[in-house]
Amino acid sequence: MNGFIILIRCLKKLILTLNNLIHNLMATTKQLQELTTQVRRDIIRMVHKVSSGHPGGSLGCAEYLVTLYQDVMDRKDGFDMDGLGEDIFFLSNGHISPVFYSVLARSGYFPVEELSTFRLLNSRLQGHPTTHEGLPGIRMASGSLGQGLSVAIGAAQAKKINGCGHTVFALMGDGELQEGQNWEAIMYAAANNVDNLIAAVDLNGQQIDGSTDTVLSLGSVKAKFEAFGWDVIEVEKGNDIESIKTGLKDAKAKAGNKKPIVILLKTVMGNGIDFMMHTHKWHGKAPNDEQLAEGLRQNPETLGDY
Amino acid sequence: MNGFIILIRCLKKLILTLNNLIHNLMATTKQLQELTTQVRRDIIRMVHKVSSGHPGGSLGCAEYLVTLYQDVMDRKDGFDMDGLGEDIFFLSNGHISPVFYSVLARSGYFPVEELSTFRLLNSRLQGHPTTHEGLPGIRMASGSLGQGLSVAIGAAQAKKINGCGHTVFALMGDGELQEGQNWEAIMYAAANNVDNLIAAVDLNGQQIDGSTDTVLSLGSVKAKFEAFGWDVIEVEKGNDIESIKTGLKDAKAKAGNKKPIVILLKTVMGNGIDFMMHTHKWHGKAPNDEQLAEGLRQNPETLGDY
Amino acid sequence: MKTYENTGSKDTRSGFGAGLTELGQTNENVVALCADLIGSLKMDDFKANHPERFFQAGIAEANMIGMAAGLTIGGKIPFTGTFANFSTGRVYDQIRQSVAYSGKNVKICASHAGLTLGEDGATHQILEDIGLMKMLPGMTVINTCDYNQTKAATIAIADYNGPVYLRFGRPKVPNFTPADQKFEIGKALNLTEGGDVTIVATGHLVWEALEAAKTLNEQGISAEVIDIHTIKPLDAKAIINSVAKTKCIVTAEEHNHLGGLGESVARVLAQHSPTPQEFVATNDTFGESGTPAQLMEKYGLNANAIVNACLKVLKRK
Amino acid sequence: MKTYENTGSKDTRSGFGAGLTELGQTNENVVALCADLIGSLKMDDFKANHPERFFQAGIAEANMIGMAAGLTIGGKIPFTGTFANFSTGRVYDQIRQSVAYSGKNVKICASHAGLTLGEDGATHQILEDIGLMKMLPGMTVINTCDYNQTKAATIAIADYNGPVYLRFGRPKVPNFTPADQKFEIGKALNLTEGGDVTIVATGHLVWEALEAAKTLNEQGISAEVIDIHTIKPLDAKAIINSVAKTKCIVTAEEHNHLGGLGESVARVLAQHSPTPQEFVATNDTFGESGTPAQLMEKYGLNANAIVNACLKVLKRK
Ligand SMILES: Cc1ncc(C[n+]2csc(CCOP(=O)(O)OP(=O)(O)O)c2C)c(N)n1
Ligand SMILES: Cc1ncc(C[n+]2csc(CCOP(=O)(O)OP(=O)(O)O)c2C)c(N)n1
Ligand SMILES: [Mg+2]
Ligand SMILES: [Mg+2]
Repeated sequence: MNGFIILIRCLKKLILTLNNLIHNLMATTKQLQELTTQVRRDIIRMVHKVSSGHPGGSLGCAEYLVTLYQDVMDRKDGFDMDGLGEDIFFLSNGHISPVFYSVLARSGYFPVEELSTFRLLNSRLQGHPTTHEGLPGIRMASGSLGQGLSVAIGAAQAKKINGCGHTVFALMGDGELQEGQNWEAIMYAAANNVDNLIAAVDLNGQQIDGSTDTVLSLGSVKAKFEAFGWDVIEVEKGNDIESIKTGLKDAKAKAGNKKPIVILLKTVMGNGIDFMMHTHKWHGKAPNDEQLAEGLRQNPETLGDY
Repeated sequence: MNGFIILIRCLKKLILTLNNLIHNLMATTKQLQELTTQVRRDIIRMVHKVSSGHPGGSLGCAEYLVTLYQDVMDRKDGFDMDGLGEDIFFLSNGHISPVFYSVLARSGYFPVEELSTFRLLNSRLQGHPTTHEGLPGIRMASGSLGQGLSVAIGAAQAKKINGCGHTVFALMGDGELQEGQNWEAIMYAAANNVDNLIAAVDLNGQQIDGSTDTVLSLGSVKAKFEAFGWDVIEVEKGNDIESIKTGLKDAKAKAGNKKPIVILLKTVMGNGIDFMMHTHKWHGKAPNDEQLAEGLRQNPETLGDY
Repeated sequence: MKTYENTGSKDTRSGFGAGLTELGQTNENVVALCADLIGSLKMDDFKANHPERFFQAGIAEANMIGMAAGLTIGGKIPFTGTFANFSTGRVYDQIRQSVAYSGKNVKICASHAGLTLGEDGATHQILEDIGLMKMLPGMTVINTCDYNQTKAATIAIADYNGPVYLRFGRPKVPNFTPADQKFEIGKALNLTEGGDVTIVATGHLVWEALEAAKTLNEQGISAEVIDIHTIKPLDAKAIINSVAKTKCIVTAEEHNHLGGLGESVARVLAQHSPTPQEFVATNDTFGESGTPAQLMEKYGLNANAIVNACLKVLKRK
Repeated sequence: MKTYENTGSKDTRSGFGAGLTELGQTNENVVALCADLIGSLKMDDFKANHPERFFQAGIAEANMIGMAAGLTIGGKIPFTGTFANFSTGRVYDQIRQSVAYSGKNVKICASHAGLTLGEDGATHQILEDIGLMKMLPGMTVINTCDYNQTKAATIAIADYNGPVYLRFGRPKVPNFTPADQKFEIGKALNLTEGGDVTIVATGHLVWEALEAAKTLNEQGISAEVIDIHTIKPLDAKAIINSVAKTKCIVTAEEHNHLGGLGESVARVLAQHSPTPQEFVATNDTFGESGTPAQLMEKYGLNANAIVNACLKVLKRK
């Protein structure tokens, strides 16, 4: 029994090392695409199992998070809370935890099998991401919307004081931009030249009660960020890895120029599973058995299910 | 003794009626100017007496509130909370209560002598305006910044449901725009065509710790409101009654066109008392005896001190 | 011992929805606001029937509370709807100034309160909202126990003039109070008479208290179960009268033991008749993901926990 | 009876300022944030000495709390400063998620707490902040009584790893605790020994409790005054030990009687040794404008009120 546990531990370590290896090699678009397909499988399998959770936004952000973690962020091995000497990421729209967990696991932060504990009692994979259960990869709790950008700004300023030249990334939802705290943060970052921060907005045009236009129109998000003094980068194809790469490259090039940077990522909610696409209805609904099977059919296993 | 009280009551009634008369006649700019001078006296006498309160912003907004109450707003006699069938006003930056109280008293809402109770125990004239003590003219408490615009929007929507064609006015500070709740309200009003609302921002460029530029730069307030879908009217001379009249006329003309309207009122903090002007230092400081005397000297009695 | 029958489990939030639908027809001054959670709050019907009286605030709870306060100016009776966390902690200062201190007739209606919202986890599981709202002068705080009571309370608060916090939940729980009840704000309901121990329960824990009373009864212990749907104003008399008889008390709430019903009861008794008390409540901890039943079990918030608390407090008489 | 000397009245917020100034020199990880109230919070010195470690958040308290949480990531120890109302009620959900639940090492420092901020009136006079903060799991809640204690507490909390709420005030009050004290979080201080009645006081009311004890002493009543600067974690043992002797207790706080120190004490005693208790606190009401002394008198928060409460509770033994 004990030997078995040790074996499993060794295997987990091996997986971690392999995953780190993957991340350390410059990833090809094809590799990223394969990982994305696997991440999609992870997402729908996770939410299906517990019949709860948020597949829509998760699927829409899969390419972005995969590209960020596997191709763009300069990350250390292992995990510490301070994240000095590396790029760090904050997820403000915590409900898309499935994609976050999948990408973290597949980037080596914790064993991929742990994805099967999502939203179960005593799991480290809470409904919304948290530091409370000590899951590596998570630096703040989110779930109550609107708080992540402020935290990211604080972390970015800590990096400056610490003389750490790395970048802080943050992701928010578009509906989430209705929260006033974001605009406090947006105003602050511009007034204080927080230029080691690259925020992104998941501009999928959907929230819980319908499209953002029908719920509470955001108008031009670009015009708003520009009026607030930010550098805006638009990624029209937010589910296309090449476009994301270009957008993130642009963003990194603009960093350090006294202005905070935001990427407006036009994504499709539910991307990659045809019947989930383009509708708010899959914001927070889990697929049933048939829907899961169909979703998996549309996204064949690439790197191995957990 | 009893007769004396009755006499005072009658005199108070008379003053109320006279004040209403003043308000009902179309006020000339000269009259408004005279009232403003008297309001300035009221403001500094009030804060001087209790050595507390906020003269700076109050003085800067004197012309605007005088013009609003005496020349622009269509007000009923008396006061009821609902304000149906009349224009109503909300003060969001409640710390400028001195100017609000003075203008309300001099517009007939309560006896002018009551100004002498400002900030004293058991007074209806609390440090920040409140409905809690039943002071006529006040429809909501303010003091904690950032809440007034939301309330004004709610009241504007009630007017619409009630088929009341009148207008809701609101005033906020510029520093106050740093509060995120304002941007929630600003986004909401545009998305929902709240076009029976005329908000104004006291753009004095000052807040407590310094100029808005040094504390937390607002950038272009005009660009921000426009990006949020509002009609913006700029009043460059926010302490000039003719300019204010023109601005408010413009604003009224634009009402009903599906867009919320904001007047950006460029004022001078501490206006009308030379040593108080252009500095945040008088945001919340009361004048001492000599400063009071000098302030009064610069603003001779026009309508009679309380 | 008087017993109660579950006439079919339902979620209390649906009781709210049903009450609101009825109010839509009977009281034209009632307006409703929601912050991007219409389905979760069961406000769909009201919205469909009265679009002109429905306001979608988007994900902007502070603005929603302010607008609700403003809508009272003009005679409206606004009902705001969002999750309990975003109805209270998110907007405490807005409620404080624009609603409570301004004395506005706003009904803050909060679903998904407590642990039983389940899988979403701690960020959504507020266990402090009763305490938050009870500390506000002038606020009425209600936590209903089943579908029927929630519906009745929803209708009753529209007739009461003043700020109200109405707390209800997500999971299906036994529905056992009368469908035709009239809800009296501030009036505790004695569900069972008993002489050995008083159980004062609120919300989802009322049914658990009844279950506990059954178990205790089998052990020869007679428990007096009080449904204290209104935490503020608290029916102190009902509590004092009961403990005059039983000499010990257990409070039960889906809430932190700090700041909630339990402490209100402890205060009243410390001032009138100090009495041994045990607290069935969470033990100053955040919640977590899990099914409602798992969480109630793990955090000690079910009939079993109430039975144990009663046995403990009985020994302390 | 042991007596205490006022070595010169000072405001507790200046004790905070002095502590922060010292921390600026001794602990390079300490950073400070303020929401447009530098002068009121006495943060000028820190700002002047360490501009690179000072963050002016403007009038945006929610963002300030979030930034403070973020600054801990990278090893900083952020001290946020604004009025007590805007430090708690305004930002409850932000503190809850980004600080308390995330376990971040943020020190929320709040001035102008309670009625004694005076003329600004009720919108600024929070009487619920102790309750708000004590309900958050993992939060330490401290309310200091004078300048020296506030300074010592400010320095002590920098060495403690975890979220802290530090509450202090605006008016000048007697300074009577030792200048060279070491502040121990969670440790109640027995200021006087007494056998007749226990007075547990916090913040500005500690001095009033000492004055009350003198008056009682003249009447032949010996009061045990406990300075309970830490409301959470509460030193339950100190309280239980004292009432074991005195058999009755008065709690005194500049706070609503709902949700604050008084209820925490009532809970502890109801669970351990039910004891007659009287509450010196505001009576579920908003404050108003006035001088600090006028308000303490009108709302029953001074030595006189404590004496009366003691006389009352003594009769209830
Ligand atoms: C403060 C707060 N209010 C409300 C919610 C409930 N909620 C969770 S997700 C969501 C919609 C978010 O919309 P968006 O940011 O566009 O995310 P998407 O639906 O596109 O994934 C809402 C209202 C919340 N989690 N936090
Ligand atoms: C929510 C909140 N935060 C902080 C304060 C303290 N405060 C009162 S006035 C003020 C400055 C307001 O600036 P501005 O709106 O420009 O008004 P002005 O100084 O120009 O009168 C601040 C920070 C407050 N009253 N409310
Ligand atoms: Mg979206
Ligand atoms: Mg200003």
